[in-house]
Amino acid sequence: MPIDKVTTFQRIKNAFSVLYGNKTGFAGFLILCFFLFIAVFGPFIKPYDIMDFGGAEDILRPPSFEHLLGTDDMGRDILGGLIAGSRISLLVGVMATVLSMFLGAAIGLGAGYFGGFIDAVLMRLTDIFLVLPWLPLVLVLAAILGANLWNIILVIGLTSWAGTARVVRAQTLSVKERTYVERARSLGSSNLRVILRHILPNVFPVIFANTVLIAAVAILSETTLSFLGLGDSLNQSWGMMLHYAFECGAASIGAYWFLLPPGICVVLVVLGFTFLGYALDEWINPQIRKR
Amino acid sequence: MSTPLLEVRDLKTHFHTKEGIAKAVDGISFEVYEGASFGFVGESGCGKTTAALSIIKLLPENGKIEGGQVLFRGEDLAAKSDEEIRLRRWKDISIIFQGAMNSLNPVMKISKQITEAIRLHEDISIPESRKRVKGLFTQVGLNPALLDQYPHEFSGGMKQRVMIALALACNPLLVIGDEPTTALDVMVQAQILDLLEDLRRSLHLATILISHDLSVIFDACERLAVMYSGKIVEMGNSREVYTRPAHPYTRKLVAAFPDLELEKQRKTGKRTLGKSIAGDPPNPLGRISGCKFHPRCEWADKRCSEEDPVSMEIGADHHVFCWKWDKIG
Amino acid sequence: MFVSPSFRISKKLGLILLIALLAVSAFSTVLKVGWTVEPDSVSPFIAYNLPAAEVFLLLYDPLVALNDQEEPAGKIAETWELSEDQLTWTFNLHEGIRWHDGEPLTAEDVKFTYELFINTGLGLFSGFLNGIESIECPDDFTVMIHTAEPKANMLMGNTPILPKHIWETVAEEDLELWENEPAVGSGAFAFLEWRKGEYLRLKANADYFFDKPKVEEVVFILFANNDTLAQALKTGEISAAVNINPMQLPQLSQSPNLLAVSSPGYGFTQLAFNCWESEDSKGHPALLDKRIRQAIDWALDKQAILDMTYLGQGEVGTTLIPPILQKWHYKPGDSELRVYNPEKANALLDAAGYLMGNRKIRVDSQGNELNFRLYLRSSNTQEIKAGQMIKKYLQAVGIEVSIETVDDGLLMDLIYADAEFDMFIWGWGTDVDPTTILNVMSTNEIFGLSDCFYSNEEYDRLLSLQASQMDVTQRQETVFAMQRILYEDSPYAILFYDNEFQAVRTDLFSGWKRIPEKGAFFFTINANNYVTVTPK
Amino acid sequence: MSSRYLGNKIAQALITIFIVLCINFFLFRIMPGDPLSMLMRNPRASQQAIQKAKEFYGLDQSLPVQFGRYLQDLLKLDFGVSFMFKKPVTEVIGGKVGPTLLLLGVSEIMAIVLGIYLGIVAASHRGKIVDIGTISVSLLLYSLPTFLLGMVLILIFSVYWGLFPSTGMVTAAARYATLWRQFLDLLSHLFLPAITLALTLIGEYGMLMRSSLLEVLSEDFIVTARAKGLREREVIRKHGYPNALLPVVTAISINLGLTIAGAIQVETVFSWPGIGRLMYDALNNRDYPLLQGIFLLVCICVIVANLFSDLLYMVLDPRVKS
Repeated sequence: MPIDKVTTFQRIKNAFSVLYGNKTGFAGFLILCFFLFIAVFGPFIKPYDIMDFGGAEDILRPPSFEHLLGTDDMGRDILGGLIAGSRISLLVGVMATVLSMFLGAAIGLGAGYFGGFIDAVLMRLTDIFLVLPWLPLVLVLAAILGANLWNIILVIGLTSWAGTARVVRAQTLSVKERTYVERARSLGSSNLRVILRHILPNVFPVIFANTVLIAAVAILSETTLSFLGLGDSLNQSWGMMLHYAFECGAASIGAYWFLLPPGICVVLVVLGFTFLGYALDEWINPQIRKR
Repeated sequence: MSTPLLEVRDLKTHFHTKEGIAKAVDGISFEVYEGASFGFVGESGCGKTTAALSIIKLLPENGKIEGGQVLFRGEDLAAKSDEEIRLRRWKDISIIFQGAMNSLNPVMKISKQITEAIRLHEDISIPESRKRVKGLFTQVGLNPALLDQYPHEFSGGMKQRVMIALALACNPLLVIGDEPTTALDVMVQAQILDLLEDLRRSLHLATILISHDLSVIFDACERLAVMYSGKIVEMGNSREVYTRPAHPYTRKLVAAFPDLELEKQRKTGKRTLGKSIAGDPPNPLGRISGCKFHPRCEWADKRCSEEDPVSMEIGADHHVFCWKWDKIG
Repeated sequence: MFVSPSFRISKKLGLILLIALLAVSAFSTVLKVGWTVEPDSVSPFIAYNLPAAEVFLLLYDPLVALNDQEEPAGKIAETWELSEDQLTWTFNLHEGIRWHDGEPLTAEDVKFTYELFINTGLGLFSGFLNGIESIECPDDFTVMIHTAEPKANMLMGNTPILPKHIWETVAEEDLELWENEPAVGSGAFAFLEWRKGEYLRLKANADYFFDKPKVEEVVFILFANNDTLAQALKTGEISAAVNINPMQLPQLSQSPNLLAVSSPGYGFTQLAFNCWESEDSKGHPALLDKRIRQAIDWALDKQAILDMTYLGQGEVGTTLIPPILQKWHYKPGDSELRVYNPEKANALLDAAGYLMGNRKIRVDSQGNELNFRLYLRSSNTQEIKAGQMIKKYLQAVGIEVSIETVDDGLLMDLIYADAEFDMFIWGWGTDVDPTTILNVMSTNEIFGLSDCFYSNEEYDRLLSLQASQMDVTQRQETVFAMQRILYEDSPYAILFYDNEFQAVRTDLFSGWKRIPEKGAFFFTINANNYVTVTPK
Repeated sequence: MSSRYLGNKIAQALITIFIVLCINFFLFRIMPGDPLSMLMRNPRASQQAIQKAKEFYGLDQSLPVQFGRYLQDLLKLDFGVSFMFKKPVTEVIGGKVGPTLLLLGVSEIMAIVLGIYLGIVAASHRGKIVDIGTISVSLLLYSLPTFLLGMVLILIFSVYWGLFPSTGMVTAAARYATLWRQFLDLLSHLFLPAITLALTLIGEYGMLMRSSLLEVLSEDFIVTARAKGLREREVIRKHGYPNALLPVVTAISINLGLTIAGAIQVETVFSWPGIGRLMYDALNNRDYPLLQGIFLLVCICVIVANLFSDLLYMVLDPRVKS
């Protein structure tokens, strides 16, 4: 999913750039700011304790004045759960993205800069990761590592870097040929120094633009994993809320207030990242769009 | 001179973009005579291609002819419906695009691309149309055996010859060459220009060539128009304009080719890069009053920035649009 | 303008509706039962789960079955008598019973089956046959069973009688890999088809010797979750459902065509502690102190946990045998009973030498903290909920709990292979006879069935005593005493006896009966509902 | 020249498959828990029985030996015996391939036809309300987790309106008066899962076709075609589509990996008896041989699909041959 989706992203983005200009980017920015604000100040807005179970009479209450979005299957306030869940979902999204970006950038830079055998091996690896069906791989990895938050981050990060690596490699190849890089190399700067001082700053915009798009994918991935029961049951992300909603049969008993809010949050955040990603892309590096 | 085949009067073509209206062609007039060659020259973005495409209304969706007439053998093409124009395209007026790039459909055989045009306008059978294509191939110096190749199997020069063959497919009266030699190397460029010239003479074609390269136009066209920001700034006989450039812009263009010995260039195969002209070409959306060139013109005065210059005849078939042409040393 | 598109849409909807209607109009002489867990096998030597036991009740017959009142009633054995010394049982078999493949059922089959179970010790049923010394068949329809001691549960086991002519072809050491498909039995239903992960089809045994089923087929359909299960019941795609989600019970009860019941189940859910007193134990040593275990029991508000996990449908747990087994369930007296009381828990923990430390976690004199690993099965939402609540309650008394969710298989490994746990939650199902469940706690079962590695000599002694007590009152005393020991030692904190949630369609079938009176329709002590239920 | 291209692609695919084989084997060996405990439910199983089972499943050998045997068996198309079903893996998988192919096939076809159609409509109304609507819906579908879409559809079509069954592929163990009824039954069960999967794909294919067509329509040869005097419709049909479809064709084959992710979710939500659900069950039961078999099958399918798309590209695009 991450890999294929990135190209799809690119296409959707192109379409959007034609239509909406930077208004969508701004909208995405606002959406993300909203959720970021909630994630950071959540405890102040609405204190929430995942352990704060209600009594039997509190289970799955429809929305009311007391509980604006109703209660879940353990009598907890859903609005509070959403707010607390924003922290987990965003954390997973951001951390997995950072890991993915780090891997993708390192492999892309390495392959592009050193070329030859290293390039061949790294790109072969990248191709394999591009080809491997994503969800089966993630399911297996998550099962091996065990379901907790950090493992989920690890798994998503480990499986979503290939697209970035390719883009970064291509960019590195073009930057490498520039005269000042040539000069720095001929002056005997160490490889690491050349990469960090001369190449990375030029490749960075590409990495950065990709980052935001991967974040959307990471959040979708976390949601899917959680839903399939490979999530961290003790850290209630939106995906876990959906999982529990599914498990308790919220759909068939008509408890829409348990099912829809976390779903809508996921959709909004993914949209937010997509919008922002496209706008950043346009702003940082217009020629990426032409790719 | 004979009667004009094409007479364009005060043509205005505007592009409607989300940033505003771009007056790509802002009231130009010129004539092209039967069997004669005419050239447009100017920096990219000056509107020369738009001017040419406006003739057969081949404009992008947001482009529209806002005014003026395009009289082709006395008929006003600008006033005709899209459908009427469509039937006239290629049959009367065809275009040679920059064939070396992407003007041929990459997944269609060459023969198909040409017969498609022929059979669109003439009621002839496939074998007959193929026969015609073979003839055209010979005419443009291509081996007819290559008929069923795909475009990517051709070199740039060959593709350009294909484009010419395609342009001639329906025996048009007027052929427009939009940068037909750009992106080709100089040797091939010369061959193509020679081919065009030969064909023009033998088939009694009228041609309009468009190029940003002054040397190409001077060399290949009897008459020319220099365009700047949607307007013609100088027009006339090529030799006349070359020897006595009047508009400051033309002067700079000419001066940018200090070594304008075209023959020598051809022989050596070397291209002398012209000096670039100081300043940026104007923003097509900008609303410059008066002479469009005045912000870049060292001789401009108050009048230049307020009043549109009018056409001034300064020689036999030599017009200039400049208030100060005679003040410049 | 608005009329035509909406008209078109409604026409389309109509068509779709028609398709849907046509689709669900299946033959109602097929009894379709939805479940969410399927048998682990149809071989009685491999299967250990409850759905398998249910299927065995349909496929096979025991010598003696239980009637709706939990009393032994003849099945393969028409009559039986016990010798004066209470050591020899003589069963007189029905004549003319045939296996599903047409072969006659004889005393040799019974002897063969019992001996195979006894010799291999495999499966759910072999435990019931403990104490049998020898079996003889004086004629084709008489079986004599000799026991060393009187055998109290001789008639209670529902042990399926298997066809010798089939099973004798399987080498004993291959039994654990031999899947017994298609299973050949003598029961009211014969094996038809099993698509694992989808459904298990049984067809009525037309030559059945006893009451013939009124339906043509019974099909057990596996549902991936409770949700779709309930929906299928509502649409009539299935006629009965077991393992319903308690959340859906109120809604299902409202439907006029449905009869939904919440009835006491034959089982319990427990919080188990690692009680293994061995060098090799990887459990937390503090849990070897029964005061700590009791303190944990005091600290839990089980009613709240039951409310949250099963909407209060069930009963708060105390002892090992569920109250539905009225004869055997021991109800702790008021003086013994531990009801949610954090102060008592705190006092006990203090007494055990664990005082409240800086981090609000209790520590002993060496500074060892009271923190326990709690394993939960990721597949069981109810247990995860319970685990989270337990964490909260224990936190309140200064015990830290770190929860890990694992899949069923991993938990089995952690428990049975390595004793690598402090606490975990799961549950047991029980038989009508108490022996099996009591046996789980015996010292013999360490590295057998015992999941908490509990050992108590007195308990072990009473276990073998009760097995031979033919007098119900005496046996009851012993069984009570055993439960008292367990309650005192609390190797398990039994959380609750959760109810069975089942629902059936009354518009498609009639003749549903609850077994026993307040019990459920299926997964009861016998298979009578499958036989008596009549299509409308 | 083209055979070299082909050879190169096939070699790459083979290398990838080999690496997948290695990953496949070793990854599953480091999964936690002992597969035997799932295999032998009997906690009192004798040492002999355990030994016997180990031998039967080849678990008694060292890893390299197991790997060697694994490769050898694969060549004989022997994927081992499923722990869960205790049947050959090929047989187990074989029984589930049909439903998945049906689901994937129907939804892919729906998605391709509708997606491409939508893409064309959007592209030809560029910037208009139809276009904006298409893009917005596509983006929304993209942002919606597949399983959530499935649940919402169940909520609407099964729970509230009761129009379609929400589970299984057929009414379980139903008997039908006519073949036609059986077909209708299948159809009504197929409807929701196929729509769910198709919806997630339609947006992507639509966007793909739209941007591809727009890109092609901005190419010079389209201007040439117009200049020749072709009608706008003909321009798009004769010169637009053949070129615009190229990247779409590739993307659809490469997309298979993604579609499989969708299928796992859809099959879980709708209890569709296919490979996706089987994989999920196998995972929960730590059925290594089965998991390996499925994983390998899926990987090979994706790799072959990629190879196929390369070949198809070769056929469709004359430029690739040289």
